Amino acid sequence: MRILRLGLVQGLFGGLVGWVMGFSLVVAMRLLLGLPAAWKTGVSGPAAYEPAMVVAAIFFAIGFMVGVGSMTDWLKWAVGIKTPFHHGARIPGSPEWTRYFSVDYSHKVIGVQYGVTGILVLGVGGTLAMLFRLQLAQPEMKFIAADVFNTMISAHGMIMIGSILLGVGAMSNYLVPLMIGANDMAFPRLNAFAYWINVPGALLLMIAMFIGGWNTGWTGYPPLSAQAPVGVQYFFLGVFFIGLSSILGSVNIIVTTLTMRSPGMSLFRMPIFVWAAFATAIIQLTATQLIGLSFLMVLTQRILGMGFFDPGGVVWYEVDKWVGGGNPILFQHLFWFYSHPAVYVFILPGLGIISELLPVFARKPLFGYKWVAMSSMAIALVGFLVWAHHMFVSGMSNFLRAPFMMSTLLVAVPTGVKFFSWLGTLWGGRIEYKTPMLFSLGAISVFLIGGLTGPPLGTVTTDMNLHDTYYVVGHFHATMFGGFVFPFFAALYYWYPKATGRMYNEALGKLHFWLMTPAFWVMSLGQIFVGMHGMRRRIATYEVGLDIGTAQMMVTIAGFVIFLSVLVMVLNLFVLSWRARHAGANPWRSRGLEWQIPSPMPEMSYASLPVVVGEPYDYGKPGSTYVQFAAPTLAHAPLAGGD
Amino acid sequence: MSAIADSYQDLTRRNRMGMWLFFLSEAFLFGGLLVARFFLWGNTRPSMEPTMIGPLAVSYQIIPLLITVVLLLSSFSMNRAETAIAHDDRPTFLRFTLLTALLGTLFLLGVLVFEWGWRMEEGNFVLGRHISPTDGVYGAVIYGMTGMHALHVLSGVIMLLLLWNLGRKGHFSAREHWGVEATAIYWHYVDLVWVFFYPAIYLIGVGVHAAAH
Amino acid sequence: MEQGTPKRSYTRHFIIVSVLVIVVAAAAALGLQALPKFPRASTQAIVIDQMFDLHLAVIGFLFALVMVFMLYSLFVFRRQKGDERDGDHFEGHTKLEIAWTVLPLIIVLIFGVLGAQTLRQVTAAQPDEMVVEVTAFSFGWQFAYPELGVSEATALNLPVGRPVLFKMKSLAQDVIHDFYVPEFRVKQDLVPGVPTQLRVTPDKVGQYKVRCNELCGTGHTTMLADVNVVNQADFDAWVAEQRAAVSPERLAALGQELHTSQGCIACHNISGDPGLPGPTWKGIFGHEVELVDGSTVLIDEAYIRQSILEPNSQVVAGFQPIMPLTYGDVLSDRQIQALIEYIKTLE
Amino acid sequence: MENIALATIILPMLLGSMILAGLWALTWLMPGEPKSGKGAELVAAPAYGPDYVRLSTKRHTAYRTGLMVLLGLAVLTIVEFILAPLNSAALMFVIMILKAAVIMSYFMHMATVWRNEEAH
Repeated sequence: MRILRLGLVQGLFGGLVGWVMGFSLVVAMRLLLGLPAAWKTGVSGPAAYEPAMVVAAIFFAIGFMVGVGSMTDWLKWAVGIKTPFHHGARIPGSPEWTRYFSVDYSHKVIGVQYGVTGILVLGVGGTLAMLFRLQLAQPEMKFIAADVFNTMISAHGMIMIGSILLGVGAMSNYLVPLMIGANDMAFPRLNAFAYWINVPGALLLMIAMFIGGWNTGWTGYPPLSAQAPVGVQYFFLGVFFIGLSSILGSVNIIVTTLTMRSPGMSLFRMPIFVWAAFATAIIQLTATQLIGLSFLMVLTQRILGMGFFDPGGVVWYEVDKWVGGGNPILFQHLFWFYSHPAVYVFILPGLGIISELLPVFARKPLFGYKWVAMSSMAIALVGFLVWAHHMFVSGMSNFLRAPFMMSTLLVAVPTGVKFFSWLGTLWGGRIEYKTPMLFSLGAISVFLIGGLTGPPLGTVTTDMNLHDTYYVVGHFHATMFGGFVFPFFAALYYWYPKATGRMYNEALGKLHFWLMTPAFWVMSLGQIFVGMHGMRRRIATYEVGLDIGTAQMMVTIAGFVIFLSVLVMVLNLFVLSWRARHAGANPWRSRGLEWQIPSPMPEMSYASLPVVVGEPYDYGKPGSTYVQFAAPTLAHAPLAGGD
Repeated sequence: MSAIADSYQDLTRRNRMGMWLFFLSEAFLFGGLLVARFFLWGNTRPSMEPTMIGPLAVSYQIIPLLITVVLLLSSFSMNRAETAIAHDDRPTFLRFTLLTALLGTLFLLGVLVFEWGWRMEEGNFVLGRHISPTDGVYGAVIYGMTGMHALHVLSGVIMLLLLWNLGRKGHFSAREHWGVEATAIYWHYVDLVWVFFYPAIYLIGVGVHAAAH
Repeated sequence: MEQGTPKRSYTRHFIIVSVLVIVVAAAAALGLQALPKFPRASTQAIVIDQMFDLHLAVIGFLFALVMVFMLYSLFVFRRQKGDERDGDHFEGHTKLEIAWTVLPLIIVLIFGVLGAQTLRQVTAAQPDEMVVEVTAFSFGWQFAYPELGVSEATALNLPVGRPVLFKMKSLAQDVIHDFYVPEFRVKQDLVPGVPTQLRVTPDKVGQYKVRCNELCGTGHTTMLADVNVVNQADFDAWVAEQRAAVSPERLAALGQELHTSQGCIACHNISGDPGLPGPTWKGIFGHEVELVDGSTVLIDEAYIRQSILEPNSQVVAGFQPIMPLTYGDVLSDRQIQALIEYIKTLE
Repeated sequence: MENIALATIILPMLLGSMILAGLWALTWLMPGEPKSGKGAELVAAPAYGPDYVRLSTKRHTAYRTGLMVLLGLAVLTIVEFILAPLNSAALMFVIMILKAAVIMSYFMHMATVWRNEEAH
């Protein structure tokens, strides 16, 4: 019974056991204290057992993590049993594929796990979008009830964010150690834990839809989320666990980047993607705590009655006034302190991928390497100072509006540096149009739409009109597609031959591109257009009188074309390519470290020590090399030189 | 193929960096709670009306002060334990580790029993001697802050007990005691958080009175 | 590594691209300005649309700049079949980098200043403002005109050309809503516990809709209210009609809501149980009570009004004079009347 | 009024005596210091962690540092408590940051994070 020995199966079993334990624990305690088993009277189903449901969900995650085996080593350490670190399959003799369904410490396996999970979750979120786009295709359609619609858009939002975080994790976990010449991450066990905690997180997000759903949008603003169905608790906890993954993963990325670079690889000789991943990790490490905290506060308000955001809870008396009522705006501050920088978490790795790929296919050095690297850091840092632009009309203090408008507009400057540097990289090159390059270029065009529609939202006066309309939806989807989806697909196509040793089908790749890019333009511009014509965000239907039916129909059709094109990619990469031709070690003639070793890569990527002797993107300079390999050795890789 | 043969020094350097990054991350969590406190309370705090401890009516201020002292002392004894193992003095290390865990438990009891006021009344557990979590933002923030901190103390105590057990079995030496160092800096970090929380909850601001209800 | 080629001359390319950028930018800017506009109906909308047009002009230019450069490079610098050479080797240009950092910075600063200026214009107090109190609840709107004695209007009627100050609130137990009339181009959240305000000067007669713009639950989509911008004569007629329509029942309902939203409930219950800092409201109307000074008084409309406006003048025996003195400023006449009507109903 | 009197006079005294008692107890628990000049031999092992950071620190010096830090923190806590009625959040923050700095630099050995321990 090989299947029963898979970590995933054992984890699900452990999760189930944990869930039942958590649920019975609360119910048993209530009964012991002489309270009725149900927490709330007058409601039936899960809502009546909300505290038990919450504790059960936490136990579910713990049970899953124990069951899957990602805590085994730590538990052994705690009682003094040494666990030697080893690469390769966990259970000797089991086939290669089982590694991907169990805890595995190799960063390459974990990267693939992240990526595949990300694509699966992307599929779920995309399917939801397709369903409610049908409802929005024509005015006054009624085939999805308002409550279900609200749950679907909320789920679409957060599930997509989860999928993007998984995709970001895939890219940084897979690529960073390879690009800096390390054999693995600094903390491989933590790395595995950070991946696996996503699974219960994503499962909770999906379960939430079926235990009453939640109608708050992905932002979960109280007081609405404090009154929403019990599904909102599973949404909070799901996000909480995915956030935990972000934090732990980013610790790993930062330490790996700082301590495990090859000899000779100074900070300014790192591939540009590593800079992007590093900047991303800084945001993830710090800001993520705040969304966890804000959701935890609503969670406790719901089950413990702690009135952080409940303005009705006035119970204290001071000199001549009543005080003690909660403030819903506090939540928005805490929430956006993460959720705005989070947007840069989503796009920075993608922009890094674009900067990484353009030089390879234009056969030219990256224009202004240091400026591009620093612009990533600048975006990350400025990103911490702009959160309140989501709150221009929220009723927050008036004097905060102008400073936050200023800081928001400042983001345009480093972003502009990136665009201009990409143009400089293309200028005078010998550009080759392979699928990854097409996706990079598509990303630039799409991200341009997203970027240029940003300043009107950052300016308070125009935002007073555009805030929470479909204009925002268009802007946001353009930045997400340009900043993440297109570059992620580019990265998939680009590193696919490296990871599998086989070449994908170029024609199907190009078909994917030519379906997706024009469709996306239509979708994005259509959303922006309807937003400027009275289409509010998050509404289940709209009146005939607004006269936007045609545009909406085009948006829906374009959405379906995008969905179809992604299916083409799945077909290409995951079905057809198993029989594809071998790719060779370096099909793109890249200078990157990872392209100098065989494909697919051996378990230990750098058995012989790479020594960096030149610049990473010196294409077109005769006689320049980036990396040389020392004699094969198993001695430990020394720490970074320089810096 | 064998593992990456990194030395204990390399690993410790990474571990240490990772630990501090984790602290940085947690700082944002606790910072967020402080922000919530100042956002919701402004320059007020719940006043500490006198309470009966045994036959004495004492200002309620004394309980947080006492548990603060306990935590401070535990930090000191943690430092002792760490210094001891760094000099290969295992008996002292074990004694002070246990003492630290004891003081940590005392702190937790201080929070649970005196500060939160868990007690039995007619066979039921009752919460909240001077303030309960449902008392508007004052109750919410106090329980939120002390609760989040107590959770970290609890995990610290568990780590200390594990550490003591390992030390008893002969683990750790002057050369290799990252486990001790990690627990120690974690424990001090928890103390550090309390350095900010204690004045924020109990000292800063004008006292506000609970309304009779 | 592959042999680099001798560097090409780019002067000709730059000239062609510059011309193309100018042409395309002009076309893009014109095209964007020519997009069909949503109708507008307030003076604030004019300012906001001007600001947006300015944004569109810059967007058009930048779009042209990036896309023309990119597409031109893609076409002109494409790799010929069989050409294995690398591109020209240049790593960067510091002066250029500084230029395209500093220039956008200046533009951004200008936009920041313009944004702040227009914000001041849009939010500035106007002379002769009419106050309209907006109350949002799940899932509907209610409007009151305290200066005109009109309350509980379900549609928003506004005289054209008259500046309006909306004082907005959502009920304490409710959720966040958002007041948005697309034709007015401005919006503002209504937050429980946090009063907000918004200024609009409607300048075009017509029928519009208030649309809730913050997800508020099941009824969010249909949380609409009519907006009628009418001329002064029609407005006066509407006011007269509304005034006639105020009934005690509607006032009592408002009073019930005020009981919670104004915090009365903290001290005055409606169940009749003792124990709160203030007297209960249940069954007191029309009865006599003893005051702290030993005299008795009949609880009638005048007494209740007096107790709200000057709480400490006639305190009922057994209670402390702790009621806040601020309710005279907080409550309108109509709201006080509403509380009286509500107390009357509590038998 | 009684509360204020209690807060400003009795409690600091109580706190002070508690800390002193605690210190005394800890000193009693402490192992004996090397009486003669033999202390130097005890230092042969690396004094702190694997990275020789405090190789030169003698054990009793390290103990004394810990004690001084405790005393300093205790004094700052008392100051905090006594000055609380001034109702100055800024002052409180200064003291908090001071205490935090002391803890981070002495108890948590923050400097070790940046130390490059390749020399061994």
